[in-house]
Amino acid sequence: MSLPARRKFIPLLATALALAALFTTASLLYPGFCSRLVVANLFADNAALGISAVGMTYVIISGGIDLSVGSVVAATSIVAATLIGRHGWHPVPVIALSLLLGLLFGLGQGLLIQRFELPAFLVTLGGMFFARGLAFAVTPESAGINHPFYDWVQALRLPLGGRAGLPATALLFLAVFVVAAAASHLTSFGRNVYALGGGADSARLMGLPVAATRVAVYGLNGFASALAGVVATFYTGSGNPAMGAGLELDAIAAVVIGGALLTGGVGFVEGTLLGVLIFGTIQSALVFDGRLNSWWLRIAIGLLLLLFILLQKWISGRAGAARAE
Amino acid sequence: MNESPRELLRARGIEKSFPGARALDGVDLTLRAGEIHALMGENGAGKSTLIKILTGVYPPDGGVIEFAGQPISPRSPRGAEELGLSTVYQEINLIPTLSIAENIMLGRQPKRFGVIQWPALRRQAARALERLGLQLDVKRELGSVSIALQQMVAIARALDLQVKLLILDEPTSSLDEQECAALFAVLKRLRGEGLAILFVTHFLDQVYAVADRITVLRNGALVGEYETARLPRLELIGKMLGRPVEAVSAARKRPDAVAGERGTAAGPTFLEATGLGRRGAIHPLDLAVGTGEVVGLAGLLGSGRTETARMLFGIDPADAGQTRVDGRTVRLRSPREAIRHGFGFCSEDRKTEGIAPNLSVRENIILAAQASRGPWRRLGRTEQMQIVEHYIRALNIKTPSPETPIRNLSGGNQQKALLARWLALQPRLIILDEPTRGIDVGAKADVERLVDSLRERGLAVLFISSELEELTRVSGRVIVLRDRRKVGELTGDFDENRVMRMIAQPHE
Amino acid sequence: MSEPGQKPRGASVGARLRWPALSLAALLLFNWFFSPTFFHLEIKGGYLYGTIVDVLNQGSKAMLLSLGMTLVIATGGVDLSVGSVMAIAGAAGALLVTRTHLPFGVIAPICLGAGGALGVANGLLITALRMQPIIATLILMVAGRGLAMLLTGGQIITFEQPSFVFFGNGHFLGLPFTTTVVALAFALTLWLTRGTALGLFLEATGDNETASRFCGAPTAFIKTLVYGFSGVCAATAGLIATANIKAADSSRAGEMMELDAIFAVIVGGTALTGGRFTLAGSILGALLIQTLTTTLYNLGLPPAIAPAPKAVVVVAACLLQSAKFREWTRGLVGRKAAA
Amino acid sequence: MPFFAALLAASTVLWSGCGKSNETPTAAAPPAETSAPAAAAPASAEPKSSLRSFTMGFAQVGAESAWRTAETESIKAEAEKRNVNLKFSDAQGKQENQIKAVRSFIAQGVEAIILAPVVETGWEPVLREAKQAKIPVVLVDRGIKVNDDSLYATLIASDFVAEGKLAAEWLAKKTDGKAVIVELQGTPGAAPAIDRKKGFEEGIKAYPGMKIVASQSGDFRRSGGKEVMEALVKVHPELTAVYAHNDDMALGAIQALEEADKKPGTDVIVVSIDGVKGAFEAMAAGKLNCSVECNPLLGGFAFDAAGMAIKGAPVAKNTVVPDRVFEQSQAAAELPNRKY
Repeated sequence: MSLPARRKFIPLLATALALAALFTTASLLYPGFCSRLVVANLFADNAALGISAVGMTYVIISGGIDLSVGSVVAATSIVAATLIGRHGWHPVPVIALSLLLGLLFGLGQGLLIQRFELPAFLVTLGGMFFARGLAFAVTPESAGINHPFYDWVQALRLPLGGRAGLPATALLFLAVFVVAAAASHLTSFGRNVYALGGGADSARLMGLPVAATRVAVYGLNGFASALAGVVATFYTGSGNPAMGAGLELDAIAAVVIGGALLTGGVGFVEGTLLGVLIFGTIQSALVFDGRLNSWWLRIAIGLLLLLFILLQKWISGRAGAARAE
Repeated sequence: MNESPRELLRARGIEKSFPGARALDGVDLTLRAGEIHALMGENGAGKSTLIKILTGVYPPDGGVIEFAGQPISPRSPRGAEELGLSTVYQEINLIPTLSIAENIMLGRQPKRFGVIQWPALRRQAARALERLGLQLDVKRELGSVSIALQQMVAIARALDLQVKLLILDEPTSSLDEQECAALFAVLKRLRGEGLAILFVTHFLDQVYAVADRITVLRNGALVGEYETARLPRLELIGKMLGRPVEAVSAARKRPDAVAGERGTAAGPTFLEATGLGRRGAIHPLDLAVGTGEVVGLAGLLGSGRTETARMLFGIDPADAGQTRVDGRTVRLRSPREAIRHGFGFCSEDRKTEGIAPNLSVRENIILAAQASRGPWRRLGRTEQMQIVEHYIRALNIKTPSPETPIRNLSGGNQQKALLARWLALQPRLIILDEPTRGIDVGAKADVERLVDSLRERGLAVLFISSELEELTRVSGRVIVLRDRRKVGELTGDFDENRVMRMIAQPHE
Repeated sequence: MSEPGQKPRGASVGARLRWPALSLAALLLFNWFFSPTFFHLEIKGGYLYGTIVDVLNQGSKAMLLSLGMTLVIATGGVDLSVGSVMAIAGAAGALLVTRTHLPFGVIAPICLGAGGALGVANGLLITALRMQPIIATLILMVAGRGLAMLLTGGQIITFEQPSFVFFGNGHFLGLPFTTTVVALAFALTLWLTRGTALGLFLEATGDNETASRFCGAPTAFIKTLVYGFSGVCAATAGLIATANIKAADSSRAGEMMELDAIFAVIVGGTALTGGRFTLAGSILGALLIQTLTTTLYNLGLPPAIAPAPKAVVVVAACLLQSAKFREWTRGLVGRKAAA
Repeated sequence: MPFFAALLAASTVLWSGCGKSNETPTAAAPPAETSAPAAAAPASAEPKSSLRSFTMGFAQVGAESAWRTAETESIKAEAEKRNVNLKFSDAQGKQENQIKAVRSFIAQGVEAIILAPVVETGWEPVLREAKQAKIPVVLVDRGIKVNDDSLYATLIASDFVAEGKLAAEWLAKKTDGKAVIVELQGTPGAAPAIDRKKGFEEGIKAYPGMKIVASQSGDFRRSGGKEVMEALVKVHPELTAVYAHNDDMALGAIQALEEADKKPGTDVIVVSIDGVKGAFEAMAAGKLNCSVECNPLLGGFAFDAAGMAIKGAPVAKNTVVPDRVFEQSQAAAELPNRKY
């Protein structure tokens, strides 16, 4: 295949290679890093981030952005925790309710963006502050969840041999990933999202449901954030209004490292998975090393971002050349 | 051409007005199955409005459209497509980041249980392209193929539906000869299949190469419908420009005195370009403008006039030939450099390249002058007001106050303000691209008077206009362009008629 | 962002200042009734003393940031990195003052220079590499915080150097010195934008970049410049934040400040789509946000919930700028404005 | 898609490569053996010569206060001394990060984990995993809420409630039970914040003359303490005492009080908790009246307990670190031997 034909896969390959390289290096440096347990942990520990990153992928492919993710996670977690812990509701209805709220919140943002042509950046910035404030208004303290249902779910494990096993949350993350990836390739909604990001006006003239798609994308991301919040409550067995601060940035970083263009139209849910894994690998490598400090993570992520964006600039440059030939 | 032509589409008395402008005034259009029909007209003729009405982008204010015998009123491009009319717009409306196959099939992918069947999709796309005689890797990303191919993909998308009428809005504006030839081959093939093709273009040769019949519009009104074979080029041009040939030939010649004066008054050459050209924009041409001379660039829309201007001003720098200013060879790679050499360029596209809409008239006028002084040597408030008030008076710009946001002004006054912007720069050469487009008669007169006075003050002026009468009246010398080529130059004693003949003469 | 924004219609400076001024007035009125001590002013130890003064003092950081952010947004961009730059400048300042014992008069310019350099780097990413402002500055936002922590080794670095401390805690003309800093910065910015032609080029670039380029306006230079300026403002704010508590806390300094700054600018009536800008409006916006926080302190509400009302205010501000929204309904505009 | 190929390739390589090595940490054998490879590892800072070398993980909250850094230093130093290969992780105040850290400690097969929990709730799942992996967890400086306290080996911490009480009683003594108090709370929801508030309130119950007129969170930060105090001193100019949940906030508050033209230490009695060096300096300068020490030097206790737990020897469930009350009078004398 010629470069132009496949150029949009290059960032993806680069990401995959980067991940492989990172993991191999870490495995050589740190004994026991290259173990099923660590690999399993990558999924277990980053389930919440992963789910919101998957949602964010759709938003970014559609040419938008959503900064409210982290706060929605926090709000969901604390609402769920208080309803279950303090008011003694059963988790199942509570979870259903939180997901619904997340969906509505996202749809609301989408409507403001679509209907009044407000910049997504600003609307979701507002959403971010609003949800965070809300979370603290519910209760400033973290609230524990002690419920047989939670214990049962937390006990679920898909054994991978050794002590390694995938908890329910990790499986949920993988399920979300598979569904989202499939949908992005195999449903007209998925393709319309790409078209929307690739050129909203053209999409409109092609007779595609631009407005509905845009609103739906934000709605879905709200839902994904809420789901991530629920996952977080299972991960920690509690809710915390301070949870997920800066999660949106990690998610965006993961998406971009995964080969998506913030200008929209280009990106892969699969790439996002790789981005999340890279994120997790660096994080646990730092812990394995045990001497480096956590801020190296931020610096590394920043550099990776720069690297991948430059890579994409270079590729689109090549594309221009290819056209000129 | 097939015998016993049956009418596919009859549009009668189509009317459309926009706030402040009457775009279409009772226009008729008749299209037959199995014909290629050219829709011609200069700017503001109403071509695009008519197309947008046919394809349901706008609802018409009046008139009826019959399609295949049924009265129709498409409410959206989608609706029109379902009826069997589909359009390929000039600026290709596809998604460059998606694959060719997907661009063809988007919105109607073959599905099973809501799941897109990619192999089937690619097969269908490939088939659609084969219909145009194209073999492409449909997995390729659209953005990575040439504009011409993108055009073909757009056509393929349009054809993939059960289309009876294909509308092509300036499909060739960005194609070179071979690409055009390929396109025309496709169009003829489709005509053979009994499709009706409505074809908007500015290239005469192309019209005479493929079109069976021609409908000419001018200023939103129907001029007429003609068999191409029976309509000489000269007449066509006359109809497009609204200057019936006989009238033209009878047209009063400019007093020779004036002509003579203009012939001689030209001082030393200020700008001299030799073999200057840019790939894909304008073929290499020679061009010279003297101080105190007005040189007209004549030609139909899309003949390369604006391209020439942009090239000279360094917006799309030349990639061939050389430019001499005052006899010294210079390279103009950016507007800044051009301005430094004393150029000014009043763009034809007032909205996107001219005004800063939310800034005041004052700011818009002094912008260029200030830019040439750099950020630190700010024009004092009083200096600014002197300049601004001087030009408001000199060009009688009608504005409530110099501080009014320029977007609140009428087109004509915006245009004058932009002229003022460049004059405030004290340029030595000013390029005026369609300075009288879309402005009222009074303003037009003002502009013409201004150009004359500039010439008298020893400026070099390059004047671009589609209105040949105006052009010939203003210029002492006219360079004629056709299909992105310089086809000739007229000096001394000339009139619109000769210009039109020159435009009209077929490719040698 | 790819979503279309709206330029404010008929936006004379007065009209732009109306909403922020009204909202601020409303908030002050609220305080008039519900926290009587709010307007209490007196002279203590030779300088003015009262809640209002605190608002000015604590608002100084947001005000400084909003000055730079206004210019950035006027070009149609945005600078997410200011918070991290604050942290970096603060950390650098504290390090220099504790390690080298150079006079503050030397240290300050170094820190501001560093901030400016980082800003220019942003600008180059945007102009030379044509990156979207939001992503270009996001990189520095993420990496910069790490850089700051790297400098301080994650520690809180305390110092007592008088002149540095004065920068954040001193008083001048009976007011906190920070107020003077803001005043000077405001004056400087005002001069840069209105005293030179930079402001004209800036607004022209933001309003119609193509036209400006055709006029020979140095659009790329301008864009790079404003990010550099934003960096300097951020560095100044960082030094104040650090001096204020006599300690560099690189993990928390300037956290979320970028958002406050953007809020201030938008609320102040400068459209995110660029073009016309108003520095006074941004200052008002910053004061509005600070007053909000202080009000919550006074009411004994946890400051953690402050974001919620902020969000309402800013979304309202955006809606007021949205032509679509005006078309939709005018009645609602009135109600929202009260929010 | 080529990407799938790449991922597949990567993962298969990884899997096959991992087959063998993943037994190293998973072997639930006596520590001695598991630690050997760890010690031999290139990354390990340990000299190979050391006969008995533990690998232990320390999941720290962050570096938000001087007290915190002192605690970190103490534990790192102790590790040096005992020649333990310490894996340090700083969660930047996020529980998510801390849980991740603990889980990857488990994955590394460390012998013991020291955890300074950022919040009280939400630890069951991860601690259960530690328990399954037979890795003892030593909690330092604050407790957690768990139903099953076998999830951790021991808690080594000061009694925050007691600290609050001590502060209250000292203040009562100092002001003979009459005080208008402004309270600066720690981070909302943090255990010390909750308990120190609780303890203090219990402490002043006995004295009707002492009442808290305002209680606001300063987030355990200097800047927080300063900003909040600036606001509250104006709302309650009548205040006679300040009770801060930690020294950093107190130091910030002192600045605010001085700007308010009050004399902290004389007009306004300032009591705080932790006893960091800065606090002693302030006391020596007469601006802070009293600091209830909350000893961060837990290294010794922590490693003793960890050592016992690893050997399987019984460990006291709750080791309370003795806290002392320091007044201005002692400050000058004590200052030189403050390590933090």
